[in-house]
Amino acid sequence: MRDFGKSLIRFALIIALSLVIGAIFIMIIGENPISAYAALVKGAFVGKLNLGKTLANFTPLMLTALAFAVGAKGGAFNVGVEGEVFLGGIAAAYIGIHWGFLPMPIHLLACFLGAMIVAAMWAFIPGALKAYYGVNEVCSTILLNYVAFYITSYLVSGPMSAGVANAQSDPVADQVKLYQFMKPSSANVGMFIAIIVGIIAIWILNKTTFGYKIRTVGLNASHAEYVGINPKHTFVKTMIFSGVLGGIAGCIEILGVHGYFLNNFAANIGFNGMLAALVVKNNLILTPFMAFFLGALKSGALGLQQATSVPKSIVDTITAVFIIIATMDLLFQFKKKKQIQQSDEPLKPEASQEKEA
Amino acid sequence: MSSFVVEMKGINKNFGEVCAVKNGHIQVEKGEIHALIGENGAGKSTMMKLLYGLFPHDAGDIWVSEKQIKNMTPKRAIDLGIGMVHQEFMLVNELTVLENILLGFEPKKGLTVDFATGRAQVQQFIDQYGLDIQMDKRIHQISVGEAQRVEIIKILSRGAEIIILDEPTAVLTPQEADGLFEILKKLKADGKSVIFISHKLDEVMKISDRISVMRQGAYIGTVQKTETNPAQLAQMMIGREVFLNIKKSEVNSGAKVLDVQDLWTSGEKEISKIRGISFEVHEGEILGIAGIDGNGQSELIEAITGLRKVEKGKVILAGEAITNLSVSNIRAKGMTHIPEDRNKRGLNRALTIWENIIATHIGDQAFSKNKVLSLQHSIDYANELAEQFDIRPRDVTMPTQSLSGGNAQKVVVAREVAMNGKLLVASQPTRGVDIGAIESIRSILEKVKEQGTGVLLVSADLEEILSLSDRIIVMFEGKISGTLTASEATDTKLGYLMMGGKTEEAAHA
Amino acid sequence: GGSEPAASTNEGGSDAPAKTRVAIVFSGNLGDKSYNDSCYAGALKAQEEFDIELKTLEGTEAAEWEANFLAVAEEGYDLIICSSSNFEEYMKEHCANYPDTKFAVIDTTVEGDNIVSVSFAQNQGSFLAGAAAALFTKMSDIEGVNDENIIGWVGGMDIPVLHDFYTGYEQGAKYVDPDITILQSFAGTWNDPLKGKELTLAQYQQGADVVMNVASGTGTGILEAATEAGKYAIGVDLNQDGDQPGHVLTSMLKRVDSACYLLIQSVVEGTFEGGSKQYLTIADNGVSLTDMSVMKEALGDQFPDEILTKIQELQDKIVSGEIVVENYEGFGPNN
Amino acid sequence: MTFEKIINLSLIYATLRSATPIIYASLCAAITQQADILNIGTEGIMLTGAFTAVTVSYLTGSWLLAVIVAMLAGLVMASVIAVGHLKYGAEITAIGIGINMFALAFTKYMLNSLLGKTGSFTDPKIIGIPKVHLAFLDNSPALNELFNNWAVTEWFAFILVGILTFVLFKTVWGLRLRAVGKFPMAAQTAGINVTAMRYQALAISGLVGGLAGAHLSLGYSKMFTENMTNGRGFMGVAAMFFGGAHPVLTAIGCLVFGFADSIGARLQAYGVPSQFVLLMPYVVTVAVLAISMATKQSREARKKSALITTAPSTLTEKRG
Ligand SMILES: Nc1ncnc2c1ncn2[C@@H]1O[C@H](COP(=O)(O)OP(=O)(O)OP(=O)(O)O)[C@@H](O)[C@H]1O
Ligand SMILES: Nc1ncnc2c1ncn2[C@@H]1O[C@H](COP(=O)(O)OP(=O)(O)OP(=O)(O)O)[C@@H](O)[C@H]1O
Ligand SMILES: [Mg+2]
Ligand SMILES: [Mg+2]
Repeated sequence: MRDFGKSLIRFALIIALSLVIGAIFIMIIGENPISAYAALVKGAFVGKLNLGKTLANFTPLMLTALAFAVGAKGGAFNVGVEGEVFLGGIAAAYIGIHWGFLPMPIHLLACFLGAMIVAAMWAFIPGALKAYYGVNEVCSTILLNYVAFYITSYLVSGPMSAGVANAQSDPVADQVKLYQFMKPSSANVGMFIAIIVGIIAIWILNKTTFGYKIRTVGLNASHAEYVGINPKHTFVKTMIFSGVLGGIAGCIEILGVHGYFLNNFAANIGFNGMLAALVVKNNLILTPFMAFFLGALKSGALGLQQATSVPKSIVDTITAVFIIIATMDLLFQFKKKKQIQQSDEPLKPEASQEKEA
Repeated sequence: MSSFVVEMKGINKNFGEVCAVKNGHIQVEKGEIHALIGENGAGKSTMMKLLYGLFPHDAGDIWVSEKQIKNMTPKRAIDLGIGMVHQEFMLVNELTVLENILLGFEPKKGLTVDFATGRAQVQQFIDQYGLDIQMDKRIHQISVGEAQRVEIIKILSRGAEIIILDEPTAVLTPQEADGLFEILKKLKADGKSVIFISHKLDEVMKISDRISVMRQGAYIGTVQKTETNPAQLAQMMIGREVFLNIKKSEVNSGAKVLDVQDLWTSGEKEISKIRGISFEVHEGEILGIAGIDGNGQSELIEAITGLRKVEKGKVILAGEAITNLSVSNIRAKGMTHIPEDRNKRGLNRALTIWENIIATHIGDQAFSKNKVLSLQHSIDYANELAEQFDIRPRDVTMPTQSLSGGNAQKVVVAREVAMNGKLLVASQPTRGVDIGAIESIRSILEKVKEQGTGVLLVSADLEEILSLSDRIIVMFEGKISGTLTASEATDTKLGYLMMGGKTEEAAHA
Repeated sequence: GGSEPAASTNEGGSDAPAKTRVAIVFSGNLGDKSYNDSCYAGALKAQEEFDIELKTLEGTEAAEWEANFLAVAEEGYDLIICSSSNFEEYMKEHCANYPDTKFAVIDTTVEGDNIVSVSFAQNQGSFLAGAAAALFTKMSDIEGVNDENIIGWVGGMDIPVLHDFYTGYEQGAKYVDPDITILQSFAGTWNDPLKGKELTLAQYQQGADVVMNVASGTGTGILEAATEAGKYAIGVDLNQDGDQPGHVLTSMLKRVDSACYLLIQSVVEGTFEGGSKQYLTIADNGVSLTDMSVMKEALGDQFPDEILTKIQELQDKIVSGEIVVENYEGFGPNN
Repeated sequence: MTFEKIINLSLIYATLRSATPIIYASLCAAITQQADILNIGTEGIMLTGAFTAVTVSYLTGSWLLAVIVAMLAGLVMASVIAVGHLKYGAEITAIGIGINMFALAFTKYMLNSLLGKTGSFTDPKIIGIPKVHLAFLDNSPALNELFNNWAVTEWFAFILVGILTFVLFKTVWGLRLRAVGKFPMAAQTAGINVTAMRYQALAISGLVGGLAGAHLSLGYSKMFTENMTNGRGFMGVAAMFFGGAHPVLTAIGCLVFGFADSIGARLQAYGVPSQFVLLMPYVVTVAVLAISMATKQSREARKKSALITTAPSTLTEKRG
């Protein structure tokens, strides 16, 4: 509990520091930082539209962040969540458009399953390449993201094109569209699905034998092998698990937000999710909160752009400064510093350098 | 003021909550071999790391050559003539032996490393002390004994006058250990001071001049070698009497439990490839495998336990062929295994004691219903084992990385022994653990055997092999160089076979 | 419909007649030196003349487009100009909820009482560009022009509207020379000039000497490639003739700027006609080629004046209906 | 479609040309990787360098000064990563992504406020990195086509591969850096200041990243565009992993990609669906990597096999 309070204070200080730096930028361009920040907060939380935007941003980010974090627990640095979102999305769109003959609940389920399966198959590729040939997954997933993007891009400007001015698919059947509960924002019931999926994912990781295997392999693969857990299989399964989460994110975006597959819709969803997970060092419990924070920051930034004449580039700069400062764990680590000073009292007060033991 | 080359007074060191050293002392005279002994986790390594400046100490004074040193760093320590061979070798696997030796003190030719000069310098020390090493091999290609020699040359070439050796003999054969002692004597003769950490009391008695004892982070006392005996030392270390030489029970061997037939398997090095090995282990028997590290023992064990692909031949466990089955399958058929490296294989250091204990049970109904872990049952079970095997501290929710070596090893032993398998493969079961733990682990193995389980024991410690095994096979360059019964085996015979000699000749040795 | 007092959406209290408030939402960033900039230029011109309040919102991702669009809709602007077809779906979904706001969309058609849709016959403009390229590639006495009849075309993303451009370009080129070879590439992105440059250089390598740019931000690189390789390019949307002087043969103007200006004017003057759609053709001056004056200056005497006359001739034929320029599926006056 | 229009000499130069920016980026990532630091911030460092180079070149008319200042700008960005990661415990990839976001937004802001432009900036006053004209090649059409008129930085990319290989594997600093990357504790016990080495690696990485950006905006082109790196920094990171952080292998990875990319640029003109052509270089690179890893694996397996004796003499001799 005390720790929680400490980290809250730390977080508040980080925000304060970021705000000060941001304020300097804003004052340089001759705007009033107070009203700018008011616009930022308003843009993130005030009113149905703004709050809805934040929630709509949060939904896919939480899933992609968990997708990355789950991979990381199993020892995978999976940059490929973005590709999984794209392919999950296109699968959901295809089923949503063409399988309208199914009754509604089954049709909806089919969309989700299709997205999960396709995304899982996609994540299987780098997983298997790493497990069986030692191909570095950072390398393969960075490259495969482009492939996923071009595949979907081809589909929606070719075979699946709606024939309108944009590269996009036909709309999915109305029955599978997810109800948007904060109109006009696109926050939709997918958020609750995402939260449930997130809870299940965290539960799987912490409470099941599968999760145990993932964590064991991620922490020490040769130990895993020795106790009879096949690290290669588990690594591949971890990637598949990660892919499933990415696929669900894509499915929710398609069914809940857009209603059709829009070319390049997931640009940065995967990356920002990865960021959310990394900032909290893949802590599964903190990851959703970080995703929410990033989601709010994003809609707040839009609000700032909309309500003031602060240019978007400044808004984005401030956002980036926020993130950079938020990554720095040891900033404002008063507790630790004090302890060192105390214990070093009789001797030198030089900062500790006990890094690795 | 002090007249010692090294004096540490009132040293305290905490790692977070863990108190590693409290009120630690040591005083080393010039030109002596000073042994530092204590149980696992007594704080010996920590004391020495503080002396070497690897991390700052919380309280106390350090004097080196009559100068008080504050802000010690490794660089500073080296400049002061301190050299340390760490318990875990500080050698970079991917670099060559020569590169490792020169690292940090490279002779330069312009910007580049002057390897020629470096090589010549190193050769000087090789010649002076008769340390045989191959400078162009990479670390992962050389044996542990050789790696140790590399470490010693490394610190000598940096001009060390005060030499710290942290458990140098844990990984050596008796012959290699004797070689090391010769070197230490030469160093002493050259006026260098040596701090020598060991768990082996006979070694300590053999080599040291004075002995300091630590227990649970605290300094207990210093004695002259000539005024003490192993029993007293053990008492100082542990606080009670110990009995290392357990009585070997009668061989009561039954059916074949392991049958290895003409086994061939790959090797990390040319001499560790297994090329056609056959032997049997019976119920209620301990079969010891002796041999110099790196002659294929690790590969053989991996092949038997499913961790390495068998290229030719058969492994039969209690009548069932287990050749190239998956590890989980082999374990399901009754194989249990204490691996040689507890940190790499045996434990998941970041996980808790209970999570490590159930690692081999997660498929069992009792531990996971429908693939959901049963937390309460797992913890209960772990607590039970902790009690039974005396794992200290008795808190199974502690991460294993905060356990001392001996207790960490007990976690592995407990998990494997409690499986009640048909065969227990025990590889270096007491490496680097203190005598208290050695005592208990050896008696556990003895008990396992009495229950009728077959035990395959691999150890570089000949004393261990001799005191536990009913039969002994000796490995040399991936083959069996000889098989002996317990009654006919002696140190010298084994030593001879370990160097590749034939059995008949060994008989005459 | 008459002019609705803009004040109705403002907070009351002020006596002075409120300014007309106009918002433009972009799918992309300003500074593309083409489509978006053109739109913005028209708005600026209107701002100068009519004393309006102007707000522009940029966004690079779909989520931002929708959010920006909704934000200005909620804010109650008098006129919201959606700069591209990317806003089509959001307009279909939301415009009806803001009956007091006037919407306009460019490059696509959206039905609605408060919406004006403006599209361009880019195929007609491209027809002329294709014809110009086909004529120019024959002028092998001009430096950098070889004797092969090959021309090129580099697009941004492979999306339908670009195929409408290409259809016209191909038809125009083949009208001049049925045997001509046309190289077509897509960069797959709107904002990677270096990729555009590489693709263009590849086309030059393969014998093209004039390459048309339809690639927004990516196009900067296409034009740069022309200078670097000593070859020629054709600009798009805005007059890009001066960007790489002497290497941009002409530009196909798509008068988004005047469309934008006219839309604002219609609201200020109360002539905004909700529900209407406009298809601006060559005849309306919605699309055209530049007068090639920059090129003429650069080439001096070498400049082939016959190109200008030929282009004029073709333009007249299109206006008169003698030449019917085809559309890509889904485009044209009836879409 | 004529074969010689696709595969010809110009393809080789096109390959080198489109690979060069990625080679620089991958070297930027490789240096830190040798110290076991994954520099995802390559993209941002590079973008900052690109912007700085164009600005300085435009303002001063000196390409050399521009390149130097760009490298310093890269250094500044890398320093932020270094301090954040090494002093304040930031997750290295997280702060790297943060730097990328910052660079993207901040260069856009500076473009606007400093140069008064939006989107992109081209100007005749920007002095590009000069091209090297080797007069003696003029008479040989093939060599002329291949080697003439490379930008200085295109030549230098290959020189830099050599320099870094030398630095990493021959110099004192390189030896220490690799030790730090592989086993920091061992380096520390050898008296090496591990943290200082990591700072240095990031600093040099920043300089190289800045140079990468300068090449992009002054060598490969003569302009600055928002987000002009467009993923090239990430490709560099991928290539670094491709080559296991060895400069030469890493550069080979870039060339594989560049080659497939250049072939694609030529194929597309003949009506192959653009997306397939555009995704080809990525697939080819993954495939090449997978195949080379698989061969390496089987080679190593063979080396370890007991059934195949690689050095029969040592065994039999000793036994005899
Ligand atoms: N090396 C192998 N080659 C082929 N199949 C294998 C191999 N190892 C295991 N399998 C089989 O693959 C399946 C999955 O392997 P895994 O070891 O993960 O089993 P599991 O314990 O059932 O895993 P989970 O709990 O995730 O279902 C099992 O049916 C197992 O028998
Ligand atoms: N870096 C560290 N972080 C946390 N605890 C540590 C660290 N290093 C040592 N300890 C703890 O400090 C205590 C003393 O450890 P130390 O390594 O000095 O023991 P030791 O006497 O060398 O034991 P052994 O004989 O097993 O090597 C142990 O409880 C150990 O777990
Ligand atoms: Mg120790
Ligand atoms: Mg021609």
